[in-house]
Amino acid sequence: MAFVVRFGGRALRLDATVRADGQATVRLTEGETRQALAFEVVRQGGLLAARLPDGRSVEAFVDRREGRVTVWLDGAVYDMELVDERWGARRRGGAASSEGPQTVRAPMPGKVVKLLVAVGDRVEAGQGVVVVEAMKMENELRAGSAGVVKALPAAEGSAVEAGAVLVVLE
Amino acid sequence: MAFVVRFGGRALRLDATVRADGQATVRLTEGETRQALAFEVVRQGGLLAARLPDGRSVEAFVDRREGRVTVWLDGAVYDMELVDERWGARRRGGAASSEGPQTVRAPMPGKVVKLLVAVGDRVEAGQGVVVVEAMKMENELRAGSAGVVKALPAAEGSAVEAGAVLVVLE
Amino acid sequence: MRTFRRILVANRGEIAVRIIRACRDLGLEAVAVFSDADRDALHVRLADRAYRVGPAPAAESYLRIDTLVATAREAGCDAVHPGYGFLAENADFAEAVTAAGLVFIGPSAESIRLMGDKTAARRAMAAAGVPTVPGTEAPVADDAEAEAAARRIGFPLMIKAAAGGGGKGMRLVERPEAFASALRAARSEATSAFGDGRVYLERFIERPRHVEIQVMGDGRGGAVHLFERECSIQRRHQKVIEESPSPALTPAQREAMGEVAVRAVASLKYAGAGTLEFLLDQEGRFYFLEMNTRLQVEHPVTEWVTGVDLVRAQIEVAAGGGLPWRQADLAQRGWSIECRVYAEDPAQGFMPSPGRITALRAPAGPGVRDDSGVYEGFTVPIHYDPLISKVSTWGPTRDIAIDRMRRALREYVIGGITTNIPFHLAVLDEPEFRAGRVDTGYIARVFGDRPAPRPGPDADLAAALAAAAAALDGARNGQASCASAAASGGRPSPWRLALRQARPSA
Amino acid sequence: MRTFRRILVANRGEIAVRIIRACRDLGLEAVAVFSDADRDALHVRLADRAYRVGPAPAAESYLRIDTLVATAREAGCDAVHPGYGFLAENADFAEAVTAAGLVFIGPSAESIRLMGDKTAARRAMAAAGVPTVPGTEAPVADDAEAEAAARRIGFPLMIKAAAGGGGKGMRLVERPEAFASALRAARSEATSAFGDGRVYLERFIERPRHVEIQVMGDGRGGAVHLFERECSIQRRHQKVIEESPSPALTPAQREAMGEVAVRAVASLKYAGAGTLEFLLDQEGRFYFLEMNTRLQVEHPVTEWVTGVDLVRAQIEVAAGGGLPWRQADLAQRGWSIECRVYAEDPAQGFMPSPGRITALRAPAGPGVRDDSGVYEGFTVPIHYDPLISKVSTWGPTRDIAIDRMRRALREYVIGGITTNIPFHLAVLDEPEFRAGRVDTGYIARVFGDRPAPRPGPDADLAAALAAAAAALDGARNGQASCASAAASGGRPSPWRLALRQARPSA
Repeated sequence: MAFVVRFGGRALRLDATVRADGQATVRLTEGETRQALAFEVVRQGGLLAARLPDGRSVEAFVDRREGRVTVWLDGAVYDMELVDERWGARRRGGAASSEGPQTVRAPMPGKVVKLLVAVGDRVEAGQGVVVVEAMKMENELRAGSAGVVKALPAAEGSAVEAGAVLVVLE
Repeated sequence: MAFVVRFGGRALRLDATVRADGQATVRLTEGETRQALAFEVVRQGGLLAARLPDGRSVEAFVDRREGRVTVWLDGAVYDMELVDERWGARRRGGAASSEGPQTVRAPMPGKVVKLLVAVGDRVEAGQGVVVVEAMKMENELRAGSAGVVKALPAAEGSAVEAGAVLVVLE
Repeated sequence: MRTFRRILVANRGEIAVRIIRACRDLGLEAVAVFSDADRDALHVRLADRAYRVGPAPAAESYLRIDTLVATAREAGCDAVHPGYGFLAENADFAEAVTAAGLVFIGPSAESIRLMGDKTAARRAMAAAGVPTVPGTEAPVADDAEAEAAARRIGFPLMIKAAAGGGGKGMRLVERPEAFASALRAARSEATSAFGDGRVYLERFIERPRHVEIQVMGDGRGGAVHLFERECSIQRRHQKVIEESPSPALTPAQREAMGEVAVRAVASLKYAGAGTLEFLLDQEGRFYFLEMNTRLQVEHPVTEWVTGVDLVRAQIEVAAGGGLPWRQADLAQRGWSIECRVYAEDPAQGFMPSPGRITALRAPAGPGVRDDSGVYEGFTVPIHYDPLISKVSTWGPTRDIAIDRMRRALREYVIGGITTNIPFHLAVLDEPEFRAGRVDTGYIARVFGDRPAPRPGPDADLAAALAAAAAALDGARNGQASCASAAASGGRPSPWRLALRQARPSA
Repeated sequence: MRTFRRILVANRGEIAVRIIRACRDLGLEAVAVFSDADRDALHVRLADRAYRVGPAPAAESYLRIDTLVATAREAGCDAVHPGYGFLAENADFAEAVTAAGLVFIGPSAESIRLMGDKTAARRAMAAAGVPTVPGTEAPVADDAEAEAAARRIGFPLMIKAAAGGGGKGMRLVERPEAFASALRAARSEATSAFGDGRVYLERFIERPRHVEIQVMGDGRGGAVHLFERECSIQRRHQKVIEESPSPALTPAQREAMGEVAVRAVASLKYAGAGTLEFLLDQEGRFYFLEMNTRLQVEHPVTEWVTGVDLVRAQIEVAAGGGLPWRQADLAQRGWSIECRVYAEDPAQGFMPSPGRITALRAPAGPGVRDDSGVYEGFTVPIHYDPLISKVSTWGPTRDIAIDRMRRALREYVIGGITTNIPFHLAVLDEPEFRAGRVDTGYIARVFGDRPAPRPGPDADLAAALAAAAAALDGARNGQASCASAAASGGRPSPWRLALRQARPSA
């Protein structure tokens, strides 16, 4: 059981075994650095409880969604990109590739409150392009990559479904 | 799906169907009396939520252990004996039959605090025969049926395992 | 005084649960309503009765006055509690409920209407002696009038276009010397932007706090206040953390604000619970913003420090029982703080994050209250406010209340959706917040509009635990697919999915 | 004053969780210990560190002084909190902790030892001016001395065999005329039962209440009290429901009891939290029973009404910080009640009912606190006290506190094991309890020793729901065994088992 995660500019290869009695050994490889962590682990529903050799006792919630692993641990959240270890390529999700037309889509049903760009505008990656109201809140959606606005299929004030294309960039 | 439950001196035959959309119909037969209850039902983990045609909304927890069905409903507990509908006989568990030697056993590991009867004593059904301390509490165990005490295998003060025979009646 | 028997709760989520609990405490039956998206919601499960009121969109269910009133009648209710949001400040709803012979648990339709018109509300409050932000109510006629008004209002002040919006024709003027040229610039900009050069003037409040006073009126001119709440921790005018008392108020200020609020509410013959929102400037002067004619989301902090049950009191007042307390009965004890737990991702600009809650453990123990609207296995619907719970804590001092909140939020496990709990913890640890030096611009200034999570101290351990979780799932998967499906509660394990997807590419 | 960094919690279950929460509030690390039966217990999960201390039997784990002290040293702790039960009132443990250079969070070994000897404790308390049950401390020498003692003590009184036990040689004497013959009978019975005819005399308290005073001493002669708790709702000397204030005390009695308790504690130079238990007779006179030199199970009701965190205060006093309050700082506000939720079956003589908790939903909302030691999926071990949670509620009045408790217990879902929640609800609804007219014989008198559950109003509906549950499981079973196993969380559904067993006999 080995895979690679990326977070905070780091890439970590993880290789884990868990014995039937709950004794886990995880080898972490980061560039030239290797370390091994050994701990006792028990899974209860979505929660993972672990006891480390120094007596430390932790509870974690481990969640995997859309190419990311999220670990909740003692009030902090560790969000990692899950990378296939052999290929080093993103498996799914994550930022879109930078070729061809890009789209900004409505993440959930809502209303287009404001278009922040016009067709023909040049936008930078991360620039806000449209404000959508959903779940009683206004949310600014940003461009995933730089480009030129090709189309704005949804007018201000219009209701949109989840996944509707709001901005097309090229 | 039909079975019989007994509780509070009543015997109720239950015949239930639940459609895929959660619409349940249960026919209750008690002697000559028949009634049908229809409701919407949804199961979430161990909990059952139901909405009745009159708008009433209830949550129940349904548990079946050792020949009994226990229904927790709005702070009240309904404890029913589960009876096979065709045979009308107890399927398992319940009170022991009244033939042959009867035993009173330790329900869990503990210590025999006090024997309330001596060998040769005549006891009535429901009479306390031995006090066992377990989980920091003293518990009086009672005879399941009337009889004469034949043996007291565990002495006062002795530690006993779960299931250990404490009193033999005949 | 009437006696209610059954109350319709015309709301959903945590506030519906809150009202149902108050009904139960009073021995009253609570009737829930639900849209198709809320068929299995917690408020439906806890209510005594529940009725469907329409499809998922609020406009077709929770906002349908006709359906709600018909449901209340069909269910045999005596009264309707609107909660907050939805129809809580809709005068037509209050009227429809009353017209149907039911009691609306809230103020009169007239009070709702008056306070719903922000200009009329400010005028009414000013007439009742409540300070408002100094300014010209109407656009200024000419330069001379403008200069005179500016002297009267004082600096810094804002020049705002009467036809305005979006910051155009708006000028902040710090000193009198700069006024004349700023006025010219604003007029010219307003003319070119809107074809209307008229402007009005308003005192500019620098780094204001949001401090509000909870009031309760008997509808006959009797009123009390239940002290203040500080709600300056906001993002885009959305409150995130509230507390009571306010760290900014002196006892004299508190008394002054309370007295002003009671006087205003009494003069309006206001009935039930309401809140006067104020801006508090850095010199401690306060200015009326608006009045909310309903229960406030953040009412638990007031309940903690006063020992009062505000929902119970609303019901008692609506039943005609008069106010349950005199002003002298009310006192503040200790400190309380509330964190609103939202299904949202602060790092994505606080984008809502609805979805299925796959793991849930709520905090508990001394001084902790959790007002939640969800349970493990519930899917937070995409159609409504993403508030899933309000955690409130109490302590004898502000520091202890905050320490307990840190403990409670560290205990809170919510799996399957992203929440703002880590963001709350970052605020609680931030020195300015700890010192109580906050204003309504605090979050934007200190955290920005897309606060990234703090780097945790245990990244390697977190990664190792993720690997162990994957290994555990993989081991189960290897043994028997049936056992593995069972172990994750019948849903295919996300880890197993990842592994399956990994194989073809391997 | 020292500053602690890390505290060993030498206990398990809900009280370990409670202490861990106090440590977190103070920013201290909490170190848990666990036996093999508690490997996955909640207190282990919430602690910062956790160490195994032995096999399941308490004598080999939680009662092992050597292992616990060695663990505290190994873990780098500064102090040890014993909780209640186990070693909390063991003077040797306090000594061993101190000898190891650690702070014992509790009174001195001397105080523990003195109060652990019930006769010495009564003598010390009497010397400090605390009323005790009138009686002869030693056996009476002859008839004349007995008659004189009886006149002094007053009637009704009890004659008790000095060598006694089990009620033998014991006589209740209601009137002076009956004394001589009762004395003869008791002596003769004692002689034949124990070979020892000596008896002593004691005032008989009819229908006493159990009222106790919470105290806190600084170890240097300073002390305060935190008012009373009424704990008369007991079965076989085991408290079941507690409240504060007591419905029986007048303000004058409360003050008198508090003063007496403070005087005694101050004279003992007692350190930390302790409780003086009293019997209160029907005339309002109180008599010292014993002193518990530790935190009481029922401390949450005191915390609710005083706003004090008793565990935090214990830690602060142990760190040498002195008492956190003067007597004048302490006041009672409102009313609080606690129900101890046990894994037990009242109908089977309160027989413990350990096992796996298959469903759990804890109550929440205003005025409700849940101190639980379990979680869904946890197996309540057979080796320890079956207390699984303490629910406490607060309200401005006793009635509101009780109403909130009813609401909370109706919300509480605990599946898989039998609990005493329905019994609690029956007590809460019982008129004498509601009126506050209770004494230590209340449960035995009103409910007997095997209280059967109240017949619920919804037996037909309950049966119908059971049938629907069976049908749902059956439907899943018919479709696919894999899906069905998943639906019940990986364990074979009990319903399916029933059906499978049914088939061969069908």
